[in-house]
Amino acid sequence: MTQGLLVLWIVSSLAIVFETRTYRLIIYFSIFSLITSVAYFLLGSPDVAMAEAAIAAFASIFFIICIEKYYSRKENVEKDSAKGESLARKAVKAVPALVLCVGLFFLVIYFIPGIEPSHYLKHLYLQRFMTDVGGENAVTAIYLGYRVYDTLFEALILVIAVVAVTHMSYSEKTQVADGSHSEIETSRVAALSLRIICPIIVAFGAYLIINGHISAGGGFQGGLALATFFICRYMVYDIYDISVKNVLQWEEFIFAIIIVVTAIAVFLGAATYMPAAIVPIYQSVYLIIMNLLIGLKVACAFFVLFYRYITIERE
Amino acid sequence: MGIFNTENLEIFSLALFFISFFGIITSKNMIKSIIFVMLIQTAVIMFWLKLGREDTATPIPPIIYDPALLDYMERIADPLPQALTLTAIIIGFSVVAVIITMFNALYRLHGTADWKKLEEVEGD
Amino acid sequence: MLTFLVIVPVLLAVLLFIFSTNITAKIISIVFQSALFVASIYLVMITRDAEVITIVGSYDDILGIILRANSLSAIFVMLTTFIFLAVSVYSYSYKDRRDARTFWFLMFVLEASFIGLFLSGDLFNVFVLIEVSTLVTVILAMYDRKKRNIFHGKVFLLANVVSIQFYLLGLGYVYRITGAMDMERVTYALAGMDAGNLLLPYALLMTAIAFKNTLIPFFSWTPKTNIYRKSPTVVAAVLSGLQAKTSLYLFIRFQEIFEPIAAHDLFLAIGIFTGIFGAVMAICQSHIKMILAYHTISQIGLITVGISLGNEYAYIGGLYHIFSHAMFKTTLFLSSGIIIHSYGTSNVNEIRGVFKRMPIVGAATAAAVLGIVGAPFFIGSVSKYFISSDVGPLILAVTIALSLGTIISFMKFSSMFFGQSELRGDSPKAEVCKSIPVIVMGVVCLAGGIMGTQFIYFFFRYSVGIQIWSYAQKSIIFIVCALVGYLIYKYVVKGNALLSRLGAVSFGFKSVCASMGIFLAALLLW
Amino acid sequence: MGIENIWQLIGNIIIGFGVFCMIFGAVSLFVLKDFYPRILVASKIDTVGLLSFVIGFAFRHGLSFFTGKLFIILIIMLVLNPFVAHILARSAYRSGHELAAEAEEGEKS
Repeated sequence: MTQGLLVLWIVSSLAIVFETRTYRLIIYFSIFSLITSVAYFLLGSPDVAMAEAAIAAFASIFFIICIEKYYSRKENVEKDSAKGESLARKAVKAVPALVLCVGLFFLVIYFIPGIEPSHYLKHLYLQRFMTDVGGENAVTAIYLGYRVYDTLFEALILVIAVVAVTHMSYSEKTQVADGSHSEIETSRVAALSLRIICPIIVAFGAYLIINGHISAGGGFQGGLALATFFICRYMVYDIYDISVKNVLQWEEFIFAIIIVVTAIAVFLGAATYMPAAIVPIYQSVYLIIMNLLIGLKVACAFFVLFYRYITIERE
Repeated sequence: MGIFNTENLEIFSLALFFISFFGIITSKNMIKSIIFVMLIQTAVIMFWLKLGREDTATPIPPIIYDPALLDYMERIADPLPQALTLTAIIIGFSVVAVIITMFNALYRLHGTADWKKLEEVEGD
Repeated sequence: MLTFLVIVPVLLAVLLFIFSTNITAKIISIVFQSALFVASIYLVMITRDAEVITIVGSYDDILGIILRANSLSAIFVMLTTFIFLAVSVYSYSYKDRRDARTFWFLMFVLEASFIGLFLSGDLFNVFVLIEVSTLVTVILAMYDRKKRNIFHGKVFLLANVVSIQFYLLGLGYVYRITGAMDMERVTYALAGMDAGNLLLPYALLMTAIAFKNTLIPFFSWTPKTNIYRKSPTVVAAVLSGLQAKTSLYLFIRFQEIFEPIAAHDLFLAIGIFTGIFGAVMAICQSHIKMILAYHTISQIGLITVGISLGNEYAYIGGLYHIFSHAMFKTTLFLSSGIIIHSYGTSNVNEIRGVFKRMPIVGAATAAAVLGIVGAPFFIGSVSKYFISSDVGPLILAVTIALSLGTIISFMKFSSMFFGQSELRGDSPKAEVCKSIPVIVMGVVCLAGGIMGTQFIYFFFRYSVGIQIWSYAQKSIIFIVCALVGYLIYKYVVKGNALLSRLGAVSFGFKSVCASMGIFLAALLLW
Repeated sequence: MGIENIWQLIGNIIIGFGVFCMIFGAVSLFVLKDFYPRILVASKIDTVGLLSFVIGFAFRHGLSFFTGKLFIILIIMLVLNPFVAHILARSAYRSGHELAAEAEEGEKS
């Protein structure tokens, strides 16, 4: 099965290269991401697989929201400039790029260093993380413990992205008023089934967040699940009753708390001042709190992003 | 395990890297370029995760619920690349979200997603 | 405690965003920038004796992230905080900025990411910070809603994302062959290795770094310069003065890490090429900011030449030129902001009589211009003197050609000091808040030239002497150059239609990416 | 033939039924030309095929923690699959996609 998986992986990426219709492009992209996340799982990294699957789902949603307004279903992507060109001419045009890429590919393969990989650091991490950071998930231990400095900036970049999206997509005359309904009546079936599904989604997100330090998952993946809840809510009730500005402020506020918590717990090394007996409890409390904060922050961020794209679509 | 062994995985991810690079160089449409940028990120991440394998068998996730697992150290996947790629995925998506917004604004201004036309309009 | 130097600006940025109003944001930012500047001076003082190392968290040093401040990075941190202080004083009187909170949020984050880049000792952390600074840069460059240039911002962002993937791939190979992320460990591990194994990671990493440096052969820099034109003055000043410096710093660091196989010759050639090309393009422009932006590229070429030459004097000269370039380029951008605001136009050919209208600001600007062209007793002359002090005739010719190009391009710029202007802008006098930083930095431009050796000793702990005779020789060469440049400007450049068409040359996203691939191939085959 | 083997056999038969449904569904996806019948078939693949897979695996595995997880998946799928099919058909209808037969009639008249 796994042999076929990688071949499918490459085939779906080639399909994206040769596809010209935008909708199919996005469908191929989703297929590609699905295969990718299964492959990640087979490579022993459930955390990354989960993140990739969730991210790909969100990305496809955003893409579809974006293009739905602008492209009719039958329109070709390359209708604009490549009209009337024969296939042979297109192929001839692509030859230099093809030569460059194939040449680079073989060059890189030729120069692949032939040294045995060093696994010293991995062994050290696996032996030490339980006493140093706590928890049972080594990925979370690195993510929130050893390399929390990177994680801070990664959270920051999400904040910046959200600020940028709100800043750039803002225009005064096309603001959608808070609390307005759309004209389209929502489907009863949809509302009912989402009402059944929503609690399960929230429970799943909460499970991922709270159990992030002892099993696969964590703040980010759980936060994405929580954000899905908001999207379901939008689909059920179709109301704009939440102010984007407030959510944005909440996100920043949570981020400030994250900085303060990490500054106290990691940069100042709070554990070194504690009696040895309570350190394990303190460590798991720290991991849970961090996962919770990151989860809430990510949920807020993706909610704002989704809302922004939706309001752009409505304009 | 045939194709799914360590060396081939590396070559596959490099192949995807240059396929998407080819796509970036040749694609005429902006949405396609954005998708290829996401693909090239995926290729790099696959390459990173491949670094975590020590032998060719399917690795165990680095979740040590039982200390006895540590005896099979070489079968456990490397946690460091996983943590790093988690960071890289989120960063990549944040940037892509901003790029999608820019695409939206551009499309509203000029009504086209074609690189050539946009360069004619904007390239002064 | 280096961590807090990076984290505190971020925390303050977030708190400002949540709680403050527009006016308090300005005041708090000035106060805080001063405090940060003082802290960075303290950092410079303590790193003169020993390297300062902070391990983030109380973990073992091989497992955690390490921040390092040596004397070089401390200087860069001080430069960053100084320029940000100047910029925040400068923009105190801005009235049209409705959403100052977001603006200052982004500025603080940008500053934090720059400081983090200079202090970082971890290769993956460098990646994260590069991404932060790139994203913030793009958003700031498109900050003004009315006249932003989304297309070029998007090209810039996409090209940067593609280039950073090369970095990550190379970093993967580094991790595979050394099993470490920390710069010093990697350096140590790579030192004993076979050159053939290092080539691929080196080529991949340097492709990304050279792209950030706008060094890639041909035209990767055009989107960047196109961003400058429509971005706010303050942002353009910071980008040109500091953004280029972070990538140059990374360039120096990576050449050190990969010392066994560093391709100095290739980068020497590329530096020469970039320098000359940037100068030619600068000559072709007529927009003030575009002249300055292209000029930055030619200066980066010069600095790369100095660093890659491999002799000690040129190296020190290159480092000093980074400092001096940050000084005069920021001054020029800020003062051009004042001038554009005062005259209401940005076309150099229309602005005349700056000295008469704003004597003090005009003098400071003139000091910066004299510094940039390398006039005697100004800051640029010292660094150019060191770069060309101990080199063969070819490099000497190149440096002379470069300063000739600089002089020609600034003939156009400096013609606006004199003469009579028909334009009457809305506010004829420069505001105080805006002129203070310009004047201070103009003074630094003069002081850095007169006391060049003392500055170099203070910064790099490296005592060098300037020989009066050869300095005088260089001064004579400069004067000859100035005369020749004036003649060329008067009879060749002025009103040349071909040149202005050349100046409009611009290259798209796809060719930028393709040039990245070609550069990678060139590095591999070198 | 022990009791476990019988469970295994029943599980295999149910899984075989699921495979049958999926293959025929996939074939008819290509055979049918119109959009709405395709949605019908696709939802059949999702619901019947997948559900019989899950139930078959539950039989094969016997009563354990694993089966509990399978049943949660089963419940979620039971709610979600018809919902997805419904949304697809509804939005196609709302955006003006007509049935092929109706469209032909409209052209005739």
